Amino acid sequence: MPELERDSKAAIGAETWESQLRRTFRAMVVARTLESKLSSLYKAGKIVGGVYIGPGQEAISASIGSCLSWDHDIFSALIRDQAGRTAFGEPMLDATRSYLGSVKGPSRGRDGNIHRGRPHNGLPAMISHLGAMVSVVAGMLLARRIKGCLDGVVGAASVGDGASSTGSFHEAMNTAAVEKLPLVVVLTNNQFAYSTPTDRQFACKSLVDRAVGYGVPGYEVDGTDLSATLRVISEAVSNAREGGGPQLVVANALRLSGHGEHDDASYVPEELRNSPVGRDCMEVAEQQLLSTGLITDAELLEWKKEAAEEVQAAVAQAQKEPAPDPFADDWAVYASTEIAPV
Amino acid sequence: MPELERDSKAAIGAETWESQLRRTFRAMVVARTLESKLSSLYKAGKIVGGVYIGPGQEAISASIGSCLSWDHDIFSALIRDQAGRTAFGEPMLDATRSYLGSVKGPSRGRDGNIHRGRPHNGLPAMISHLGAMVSVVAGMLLARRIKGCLDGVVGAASVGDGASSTGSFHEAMNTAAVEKLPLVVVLTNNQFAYSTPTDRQFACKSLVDRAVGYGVPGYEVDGTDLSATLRVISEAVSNAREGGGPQLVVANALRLSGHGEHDDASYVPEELRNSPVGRDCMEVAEQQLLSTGLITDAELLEWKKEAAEEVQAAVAQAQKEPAPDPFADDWAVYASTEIAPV
Amino acid sequence: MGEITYIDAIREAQHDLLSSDERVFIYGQDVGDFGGAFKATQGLKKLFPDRVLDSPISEDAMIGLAVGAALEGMRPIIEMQFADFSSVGFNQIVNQAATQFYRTGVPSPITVRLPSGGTPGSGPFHSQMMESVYAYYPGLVILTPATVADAYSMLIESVALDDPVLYLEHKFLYRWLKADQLKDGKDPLPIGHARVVRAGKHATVVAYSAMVHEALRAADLLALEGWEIEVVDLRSVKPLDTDTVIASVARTGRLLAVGEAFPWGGVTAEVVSRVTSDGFHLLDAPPQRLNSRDTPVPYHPNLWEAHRPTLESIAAAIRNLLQL
Amino acid sequence: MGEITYIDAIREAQHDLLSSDERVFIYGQDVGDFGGAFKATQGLKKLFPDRVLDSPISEDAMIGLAVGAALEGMRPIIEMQFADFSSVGFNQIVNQAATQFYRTGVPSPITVRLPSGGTPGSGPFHSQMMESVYAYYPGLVILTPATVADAYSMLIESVALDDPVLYLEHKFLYRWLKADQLKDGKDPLPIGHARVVRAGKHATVVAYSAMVHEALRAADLLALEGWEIEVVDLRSVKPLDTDTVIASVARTGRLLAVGEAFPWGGVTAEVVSRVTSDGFHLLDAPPQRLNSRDTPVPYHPNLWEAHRPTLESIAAAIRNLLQL
Ligand SMILES: Cc1ncc(C[n+]2csc(CCOP(=O)(O)OP(=O)(O)O)c2C)c(N)n1
Ligand SMILES: Cc1ncc(C[n+]2csc(CCOP(=O)(O)OP(=O)(O)O)c2C)c(N)n1
Ligand SMILES: [Mg+2]
Ligand SMILES: [Mg+2]
Repeated sequence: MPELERDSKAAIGAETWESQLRRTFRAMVVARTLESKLSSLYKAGKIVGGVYIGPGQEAISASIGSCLSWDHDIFSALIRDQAGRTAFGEPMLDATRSYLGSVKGPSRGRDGNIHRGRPHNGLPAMISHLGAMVSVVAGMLLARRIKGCLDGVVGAASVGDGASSTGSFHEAMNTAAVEKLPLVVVLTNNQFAYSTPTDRQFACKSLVDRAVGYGVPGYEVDGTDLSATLRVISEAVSNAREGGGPQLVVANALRLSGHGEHDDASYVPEELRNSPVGRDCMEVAEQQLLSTGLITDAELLEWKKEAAEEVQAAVAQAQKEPAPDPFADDWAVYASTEIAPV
Repeated sequence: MPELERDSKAAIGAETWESQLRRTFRAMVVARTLESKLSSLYKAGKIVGGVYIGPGQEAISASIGSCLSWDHDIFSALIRDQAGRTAFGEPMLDATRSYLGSVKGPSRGRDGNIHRGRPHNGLPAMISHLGAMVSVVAGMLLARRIKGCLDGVVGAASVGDGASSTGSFHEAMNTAAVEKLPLVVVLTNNQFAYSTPTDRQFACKSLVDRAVGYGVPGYEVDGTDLSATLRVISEAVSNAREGGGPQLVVANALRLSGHGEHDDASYVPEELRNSPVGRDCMEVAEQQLLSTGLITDAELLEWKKEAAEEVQAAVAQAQKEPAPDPFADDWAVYASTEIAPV
Repeated sequence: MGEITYIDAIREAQHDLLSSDERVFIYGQDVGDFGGAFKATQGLKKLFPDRVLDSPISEDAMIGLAVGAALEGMRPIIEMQFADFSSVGFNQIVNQAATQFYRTGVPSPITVRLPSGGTPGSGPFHSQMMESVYAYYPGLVILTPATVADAYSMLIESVALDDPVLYLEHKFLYRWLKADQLKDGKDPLPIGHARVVRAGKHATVVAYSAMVHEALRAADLLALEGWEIEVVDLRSVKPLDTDTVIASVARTGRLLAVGEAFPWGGVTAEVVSRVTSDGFHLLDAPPQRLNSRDTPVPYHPNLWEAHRPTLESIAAAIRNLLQL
Repeated sequence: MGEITYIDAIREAQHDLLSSDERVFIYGQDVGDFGGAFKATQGLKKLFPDRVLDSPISEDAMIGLAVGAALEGMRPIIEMQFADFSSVGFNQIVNQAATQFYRTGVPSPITVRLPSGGTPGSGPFHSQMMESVYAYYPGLVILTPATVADAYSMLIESVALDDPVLYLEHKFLYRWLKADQLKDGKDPLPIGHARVVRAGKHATVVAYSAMVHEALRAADLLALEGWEIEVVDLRSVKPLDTDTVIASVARTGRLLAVGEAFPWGGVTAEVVSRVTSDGFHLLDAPPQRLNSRDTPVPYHPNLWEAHRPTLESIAAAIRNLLQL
């Protein structure tokens, strides 16, 4: 029976490790439930545009979110971060409204799906260009330093193996290192960037080998193992919080979906699916929590039921809300009212 | 008395190490002579635009050039690579014509100073945007692979500590590593990017720590020491030539001039100038060659005299040539004759 | 309408280029076994394994690499996954590729394929038209095929040209636009020539890319009202065929320039300026422009339909023009 | 002419901004103790050590960082060492900064200083005008001060605006343009207002940035020939003050739009299109444009002088316009 790793650093304030682990797992359950629903809605033709989900990566994503506090820390969620968003505190309605085109969504229908955010609560809204959000998080942190309120704050940025090839990622990592900002970059190597396997993306043994080149601590972890992942990400976040500067965590997993729900991912080799990296982190986590008694079968069933209900309600709510109306929209592109139309 | 390091790998074909060392040093002498002259011309107001010279870095630059063959290998020379250009085989008139605005220069007055090149001989012409040339060299190598004539070819690209912060540098390094191209990147850490010291440029111990993150061999060398530098660069070039893929050489030195000749570099701390990294590679090299008997005092004097004469002639030639004439210039921006003016 | 789509034409052109010219290779994200995000390179990796290469997500390096290969005599085709991501390779396109021949006398014949324009639900970063930012820079050729036959022939011509070409393929046309044949029987027009796609006498609508089809529909609608609208497909945004446009305005006396681009500057401003500078006396009414709105391209289809010019808004603009 | 230069005004504005507003900080290459490549930040690091920061050579990260800081309520000023290098930060400017407010409702008030335009011997990569590529994108404000007083007041206003601003300062004016005072006594014009800098009645020349001064000289020359030329300084390229331009054309009946930019598209096309769309009946002659040539900016002064509009070529264009 596996022993759960315990690490006092992992706890935020007074929270116990067990409590954080449960909280993290619960976000995973919610995210998996929500994303399965989004996928069904997509396949039923109820969603315009793409649907991008993160099965297989929830342990990594939720661990980031659960180490951060809403309205205090910063989290740049990327393509596959429903679990992290949930754990961080994003209201589920933000997701369903964005996907289903409700005008009440955080971008009022101007942008959709994963491109949502609430910058004022510490959740910047991603642009599609990969790598581009890392420097934005660095800038948010730098601002707090200048304002004198950086103490105890961490900014996390999620990126993928593919994003690590962008110049934007590189410039941001290096800049954050020079400024010694409390930035935690969690790089999920899910073995593919769309269809591109890692051997066409990079030539180093592991992307964690990039850390030394930026002069920052590097961590590598089996991202299918919730307990190990949460421990490592907690440690990196604590180190950043305590003044250790930027941290690079590389977490390995397999994307258990297509790139988007339009993609059947038939290019993923069978042996990879059957290898350890292809394990489903949900199953691993369930086993970990059940076998250590951190959760009971009944409680798990209850969580799943509650998640299903919450998802159902959030979908129903978004679906009954009006779509944006081009005649009612102000089409304002400038924040400054003194700028006349051009 | 210092022992010169000998390394059979360093020799191109049948050339002895001694011969290559002499050849490299001679290029240094020529470059130093030419650049002092260019500096004087600038200060006398004879050159329009900036003058960028490389004193203190000739050992590094010349070593690159002397390991490569004109019309066979590829060399992307950058800001401070007069010595490398000379060693590689660029005619001196290309330099004087570019600086002095002769219409007979390689870009006919359309571009000047260090932005010159001869792509068809393996010397692409740099654009100013730092980092941007590395992928161009990678592309030249990839082309040769596709054409089936890559065997025994090396492409070298020169960059500075400042350029290492560009996304362009990162993308090119990573791409070349994925393609396993015979690319040798020589990164001269001359302690400054314009006025910016290295601690505002990067946070790793040495930029050679970047190599492992690209999965390529890394080398670090004291760039003020000609014999050591030539040995290391030769080794890297040989390894690339023999199929070892990209190589990253970090050579340390101090820029012994301003950023350009308009800049007095008063921001360079005195203690850095007096530290080992502030040694003048010319003096070190002279001592190395004299003390090992590879060159005599008389011969050195002769070389310097010849260099002075060659420079004098190249300057005089360029000065008597006509400047570009806007009425004679065809102002053609398209290579395709089928494109009518737009 | 037949069975050959616009995207088929793009795939076929690349197939034919790879077959007939050893200098051609394709480089881009997921263009290999996967066949590209839009399947424009499907099956090509199998046929030409050494000349269809997957790239890392590195648009800057992709263009730099293409220029390097072009300097060595190759004819690279770079696929951007979406035109919008070429913003990351912008510097290498406008400063490295575009200036190369002028500075060195050595051509850099690269073709950059830009899957462009809006489709429902694509949002601010998967919908952009970038022709005008590239056309601004000296040394670039900007092509905007609007038909299946042009998609084919203009891609062939892009690669044949000794200059860097940005080939804007419109995603909305990929599977919607069909033809019986890949080549329409006629000799393809030379690079830089516009085509009068519908003759008329009351007004000229100049359009390009997907907007040609909206303009044609608007002309159909106006025909029911008794107006004969001439529609000119620019085909090439740079060089821009002022002669064909002015000849059309000479026939109609009225001009509406339509583009899917943002409204500041761009193709419609260039067209209107050229016509008024060189053909002022031909105009019976002030020339008009219709572009998208001055906001990012919105995600929601309701907003998107109101953001770009459509059959209805073009028809309204023509009616307005006819009354000026 | 007095002793306060255009670059002094830029430095002073930054000094005053840092003094009066704790949200302001400056980030850029060599802006710290060195005072910037053009000395626009000289002495500021000493006074505000925590708010004047040297950056690595990472234009993409510089802009991304500025946007992040702006989201947190700061007012960053980013110095590009040369406008030309902003091409590397292009994506973050046009996609991250420009779209932020539209997408999220949260402003991203960053000011990006772009040392722009040609000077002798600067060549293709240290001379560019980039106003039109940025003006194309929704959400950006593009300012082009041509006087010492505007250099000061418009930089103050840039930082006050809640939107991302590209502030194009012309390098040719840095030390050549002088004034007695930093402020010219009058209240600065609001953002987006053009100024009639010389009244006339025979033709209107619309210019911006350094070209305002060439246009004024050309007007002086034409005055000797008996022509009264009105010169309008746009000041702001986006928003663009169509009203002031059209009012001027209403007085003169003739329009020449002059820019130092490359000739395809850009400000002159936008100006001509707006005037012909909205003020067609006011025109007594076809409106004309004068831009740089369609090649990269050449290095050699002989070529450079023939590449951009000058006193002589503007005068010739006006003479031509007066005869149309
Ligand atoms: C600069 C840029 N180029 C291309 C794309 C298109 N694109 C979107 S997602 C993706 C793959 C991303 O792979 P990775 O970073 O590994 O994240 P994952 O999808 O595996 O979570 C690509 C190529 C993009 N968004 N941005
Ligand atoms: C992308 C980019 N940003 C800024 C500049 C301006 N610039 C020219 S040289 C230079 C410093 C270069 O430093 P480094 O790479 O260390 O080379 P060194 O001058 O020391 O040889 C800078 C900032 C540039 N050329 N390109
Ligand atoms: Mg991935
Ligand atoms: Mg340096």
